[in-house]
Amino acid sequence: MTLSLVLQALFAGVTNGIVYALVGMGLSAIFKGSRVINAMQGEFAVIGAMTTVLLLTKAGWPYAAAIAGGAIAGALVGAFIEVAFVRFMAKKNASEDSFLLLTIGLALSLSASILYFVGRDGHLLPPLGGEGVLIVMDAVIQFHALWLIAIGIGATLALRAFYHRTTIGLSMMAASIDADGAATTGINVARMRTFTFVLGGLLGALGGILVTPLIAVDYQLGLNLTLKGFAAAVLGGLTNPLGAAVGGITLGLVESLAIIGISSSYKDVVAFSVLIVIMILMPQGILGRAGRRGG
Amino acid sequence: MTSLSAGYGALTVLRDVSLKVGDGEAVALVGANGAGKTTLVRTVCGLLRARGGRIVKNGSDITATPAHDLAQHGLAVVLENRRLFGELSVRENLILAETVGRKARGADMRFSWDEVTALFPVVKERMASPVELLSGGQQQMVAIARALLLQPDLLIMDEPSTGLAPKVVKDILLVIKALRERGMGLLLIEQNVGIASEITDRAYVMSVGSIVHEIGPGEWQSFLTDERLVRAYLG
Amino acid sequence: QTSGEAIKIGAIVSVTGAGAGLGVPERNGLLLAEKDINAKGGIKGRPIKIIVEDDASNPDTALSKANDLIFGQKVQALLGPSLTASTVAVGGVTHANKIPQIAFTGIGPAVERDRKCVAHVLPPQRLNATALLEYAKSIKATKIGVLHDAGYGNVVMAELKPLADKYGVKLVAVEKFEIGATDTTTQAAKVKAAQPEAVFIIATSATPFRNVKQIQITQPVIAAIGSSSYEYVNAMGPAADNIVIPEFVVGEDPLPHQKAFVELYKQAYNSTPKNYEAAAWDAAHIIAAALNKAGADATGEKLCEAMKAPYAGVLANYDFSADDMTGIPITSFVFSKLVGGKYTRTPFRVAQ
Amino acid sequence: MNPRTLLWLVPCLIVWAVLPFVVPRNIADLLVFTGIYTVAGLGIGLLLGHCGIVNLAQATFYGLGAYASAYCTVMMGLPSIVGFLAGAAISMALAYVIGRPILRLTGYFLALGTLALSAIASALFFEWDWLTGGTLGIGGIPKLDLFGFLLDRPSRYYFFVWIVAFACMAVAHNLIDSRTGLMLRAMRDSSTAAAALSIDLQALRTKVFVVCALFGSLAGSLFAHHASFVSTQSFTVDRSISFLLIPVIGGATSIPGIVVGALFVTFLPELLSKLGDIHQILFGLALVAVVVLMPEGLVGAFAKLRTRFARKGGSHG
Amino acid sequence: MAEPLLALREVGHSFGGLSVLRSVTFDVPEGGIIGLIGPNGSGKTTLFNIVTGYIRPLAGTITYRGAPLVRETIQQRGLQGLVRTFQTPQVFEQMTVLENVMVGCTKLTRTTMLQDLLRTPAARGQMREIRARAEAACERFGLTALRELPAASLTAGQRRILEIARAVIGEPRLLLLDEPSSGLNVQEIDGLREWIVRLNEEGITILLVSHDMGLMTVARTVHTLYFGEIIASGDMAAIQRDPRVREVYLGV
Ligand SMILES: Nc1ncnc2c1ncn2[C@@H]1O[C@H](COP(=O)(O)OP(=O)(O)OP(=O)(O)O)[C@@H](O)[C@H]1O
Ligand SMILES: Nc1ncnc2c1ncn2[C@@H]1O[C@H](COP(=O)(O)OP(=O)(O)OP(=O)(O)O)[C@@H](O)[C@H]1O
Ligand SMILES: [Mg+2]
Ligand SMILES: [Mg+2]
Repeated sequence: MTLSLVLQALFAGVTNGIVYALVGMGLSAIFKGSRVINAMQGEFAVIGAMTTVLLLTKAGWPYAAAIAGGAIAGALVGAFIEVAFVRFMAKKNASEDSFLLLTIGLALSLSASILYFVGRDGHLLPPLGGEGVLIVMDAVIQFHALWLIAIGIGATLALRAFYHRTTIGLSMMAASIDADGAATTGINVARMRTFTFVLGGLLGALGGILVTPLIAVDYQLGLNLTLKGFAAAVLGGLTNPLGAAVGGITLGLVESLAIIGISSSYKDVVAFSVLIVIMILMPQGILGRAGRRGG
Repeated sequence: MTSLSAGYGALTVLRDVSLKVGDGEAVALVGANGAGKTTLVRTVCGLLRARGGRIVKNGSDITATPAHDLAQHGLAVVLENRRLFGELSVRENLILAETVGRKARGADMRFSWDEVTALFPVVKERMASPVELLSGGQQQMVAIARALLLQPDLLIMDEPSTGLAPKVVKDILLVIKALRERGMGLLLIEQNVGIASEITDRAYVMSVGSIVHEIGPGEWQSFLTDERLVRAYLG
Repeated sequence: QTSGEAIKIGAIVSVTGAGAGLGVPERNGLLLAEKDINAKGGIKGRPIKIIVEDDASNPDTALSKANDLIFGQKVQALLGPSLTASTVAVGGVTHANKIPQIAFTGIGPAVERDRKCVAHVLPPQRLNATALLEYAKSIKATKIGVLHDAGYGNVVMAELKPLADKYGVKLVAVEKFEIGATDTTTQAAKVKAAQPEAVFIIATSATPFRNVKQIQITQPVIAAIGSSSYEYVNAMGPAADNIVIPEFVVGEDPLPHQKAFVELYKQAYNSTPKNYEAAAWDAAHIIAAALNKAGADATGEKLCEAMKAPYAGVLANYDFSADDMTGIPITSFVFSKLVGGKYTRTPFRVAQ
Repeated sequence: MNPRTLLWLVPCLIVWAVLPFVVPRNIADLLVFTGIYTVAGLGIGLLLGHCGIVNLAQATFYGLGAYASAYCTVMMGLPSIVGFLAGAAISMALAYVIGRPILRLTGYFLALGTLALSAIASALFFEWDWLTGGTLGIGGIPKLDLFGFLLDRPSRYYFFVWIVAFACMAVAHNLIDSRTGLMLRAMRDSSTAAAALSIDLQALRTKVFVVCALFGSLAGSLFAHHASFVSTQSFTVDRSISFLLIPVIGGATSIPGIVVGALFVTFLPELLSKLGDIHQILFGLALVAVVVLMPEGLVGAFAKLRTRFARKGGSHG
Repeated sequence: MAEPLLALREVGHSFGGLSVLRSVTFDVPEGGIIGLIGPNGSGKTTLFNIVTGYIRPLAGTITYRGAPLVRETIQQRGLQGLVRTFQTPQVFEQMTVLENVMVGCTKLTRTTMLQDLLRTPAARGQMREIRARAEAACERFGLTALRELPAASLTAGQRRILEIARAVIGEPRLLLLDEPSSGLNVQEIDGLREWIVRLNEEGITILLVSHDMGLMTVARTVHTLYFGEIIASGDMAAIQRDPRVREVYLGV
């Protein structure tokens, strides 16, 4: 095992980790603001990326405008899902399981719709910062991956500030923690939930757009991203976007180090075993906090 | 509020309840367990839809006003079980209320941040810790502080003395008295008639979903000493 | 110009799910063939009807669909399915009930050898592995790195390993990744670190191709037939250059016996066909030929016997008279190379 | 048994008994799958509805059962019953060993734990192809032979599968209705209070997890003998997710709900596939429709409708 | 003097720098009613959590029936007769009131999982016994009318009573009541006091936390916690006269 191989594994691990983190952050944002585990978070990424691809190639929009279009598409879909389904179900006091089923159903139909209407081709977007690569001791990392890492870190910090520094962020959390308490404190609970889904959709779509220069998007990408994002979010503590970032990078690194350290055949076995061990050692997630025990 | 009725599912809990709290007046609502007091509070503050009747505040009909708009009408409530945002810090809990209060009243704040936090020194000490880590009584104080920061002219409290040490109850009574002097109205739901009688002028007695007795101004003493009445309505 | 009751042929393909990349082109090929056969007078004047069902890439569903087609719709023969596992599953029913079947897969595990009436119109993995090695031999690469996925790749790999010795090839690095992996850079880096003379990629996705280029592996890349469709090439982006694929149909530059099919396909679908379209087309024609020989009402063993003959198809020169009914010779392979995202046919062919 | 129960039970039994003979073979085939999925779904339903545990690892136990049956019969030539028993034993042992540590987690952490388990198992099924046949699978699994009566077609196997399913339902029902069931539900509603009442949460969860694994493995063995073929595709994470749908769709706390859920996931795709390539979109939308319109599951919605009718009837009469 | 049922010696605890309990030492004699009062946040609930095993104390020892409690889990302590209620009532919301009470006495019987799965006569018999006991308890605590309601629809006061009924049915030796009176009205508190006395007469030792001085008079000895330290002990009358208690707690 050479040093450059280790370095390459680290690069790959961090890059993938940021991808998982971006999806995980969206998932944790939605969970934070609505207590819904969004099984279609990966689909937001696909929607964002696909819209950008189509706007860029079919409609001929400039890249920046297409990116904005993709992000808005994600946000709109998020808003639509809240207004059309979640709100209605929340009124009926639907259980957590049924929200999970809702998002699974939406994920299935969205991915099938993309297969049906857009086709099964994989698509790529041009990388930010050009096709260039950075070579460190024979290990290669694309400029775009560096951008991705920077943006990922920026987004994590921004999200954290948003939740704890802005009233609207606080209100979004409050509304999900105790709806009655929030309503009597003058917070419009339903609107906060819509904002939450808009935010989740936006984050998901941006994440999707950002990874598409590295990973070709196609109709099946969503589920894969959702699973990894879910692992990242839960590993980090679920209600903490910063945790999702840490969780994502941990997962990415464990995966790529398992490949060079053990064997690529057992990559998933090793990565998921490590995941289980981490959770058993830290049952609240890496950055999670234990609540008050007892009475 | 006139001939209000409400309930859960197939169950009708409130039947034709009418009561009135005057401007700056303090009124108590007492009654046995399960009489429907909490249900009444939830209906008034918009968490439960009224099935009949009207709720009017300062001349405007707020029967159908959603809960989150009631702060604009100067109504604040301390719910049973406090309903705080457990994972948020004490400060964040309070900031949320203050923002809404500021929006409702503009510069003309009745209760400033400093004033309210000074009322509960313990709360001030634990500003940064998540509310769920506080003890039951400490949380109750945060809940009251949060309601005050909404700048209400009518405060509804559902069993605020629950879990509070006698000294704190006394302190709160003092606070409420002070607030009343500044013109705030109060609807107090309280099991402990002793406490209720101390700070309210009038009271309604509720039993199985209806008002069964009214205690007029100055009648508290006679009510409390009348063993028969107390037993009939509260026992 | 056909008349009479239609001859019903069932088909199971994966139109949705993970195998959609195979099933959709196969369905196109089947429907085109149906039109073609009927336009040419059907089977002794009677039209054929191909009933196409989607198994959603799931062997359990394939099994239910087979039951439906065979017992519900009473088809005379079955075409498909698209995936090996489904083929094995469906084979259980067709074998037990003596229904002739032509699978769009290569022959798989040992049980299939007992199934005397299941023909295969795509090469078995052993043949795919041989084709890869033949090309490696032609460029004199003896140290080979392999990057393969856990599904398709695993199966080819199982055949490749024993063959490598015979070809005097050393597999210096064999790296695996899971189906649908979004990143295989680390595996690619391990292959690179082993300093191979050529790299085999056996996968059904574009990801490894992109990753190999990203970490700047400059050695020749040879891909197995599984990644030879246009959608992967699109998803490879700029990485789709200089990759060599042993396959059968290069639509841009077809062999003489393939021209007619390619033209017809282009007219019908406004796109260029590749291997799976051709395989399905061949399958439909093979069954038509057998019916023509054995009689339009022939079923079961009789029809099966009629299938056991050589057949010169678009994809390959099949010979089904062999016992296991996979009759593709290695000489039918052509080797294409991606140049600027387009397939070009290389002059190399394997000599007999 | 009171006469009113008999009144609807007898017709139900008659319908059940003649059904496989009157429907076409492919429907009988789907009915067999419904039975198999009911068995697998029962386990998840117990965990979800009565312990509040999301189990995303059922495909693992399903796979273990299936592979045990396949390996014992095809590779070792042993009688089928050995496969059933071996699958059950291995699954329960694994559930116990893995369950002890994993079940210390709660909520979504546990869901992720089981998901990880499923991912690990599915990777190992791929990897250990000497045992599982890998992607190509193991074919040629013999049909069950019951004292000389060969269950070689769906209409025969149907009875066997459903008798097993009914037995499992009875067992699950017993469990729910027992002291253990009481403790399970207490634990689901408030683990803090349950602990104070001396309920050993960890042990209880592990036990139910083991029962769930047993059901999963039984279903897997049944599946292997029905399809005659097993391969990794049938035991992936996707399958775990689709198993989870069964109790959620039907209503996790009710046993008939599991059957309804199983019917839903076996028959609906079949019906929808007649509508062409959009069938997967429609299936997703059908799931959405079910939860949006009936958040308490199909059976819950039905019960609600019945009480509403009953009340209407009452006010008239 | 006989050995105390529960003895706390120098028990101390802190949460990340916040010291909550400091060398708390007192005894709970068998058959007694001991009261615990103190301002909000003085550590009463934390003490309950420590005794019942939810929290491991950072210092000090707890002896129960002569043996130290160290590693025993919450469940094991429960089986030894330590039963508590919660400051915020914890009822099993989706279960009926009767079922809630039934859960309280599951620990008195033993069935194996296999017996339950197969519904053996033994399992059925035990279920019947549990139900009968629970029905009797409902009767006794006046919950019979509410029996079939889901606990989620109970009022605050009803939950309180349900919680007590559920605790008592498990035959505790030491019953720890955390503010059982909050949410109850004067009459109900009187009823509660009668129950406490009666339960005590039946041999249950009681450790009571309450802010209701009226109820507190049932306690023979009352300890006052202030910032995690016991500042005064004695009977209620003495405590009410204690100047420090008056200042920091009673506020007169
Ligand atoms: N969510 C609910 N669903 C159904 N019934 C309910 C619900 N909440 C309360 N009830 C019923 O409504 C009636 C009145 O309850 P309410 O909470 O208003 O009483 P309360 O006077 O506040 O009692 P307490 O003094 O104990 O708090 C009770 O009989 C109770 O069982
Ligand atoms: N898990 C925890 N993390 C941090 N601080 C905690 C935790 N649990 C309790 N505390 C703190 O410990 C102190 C004692 O809490 P406790 O609940 O024991 O008080 P109490 O005496 O029961 O008060 P009350 O009468 O209000 O119920 C409080 O200041 C509380 O904030
Ligand atoms: Mg109340
Ligand atoms: Mg306390």
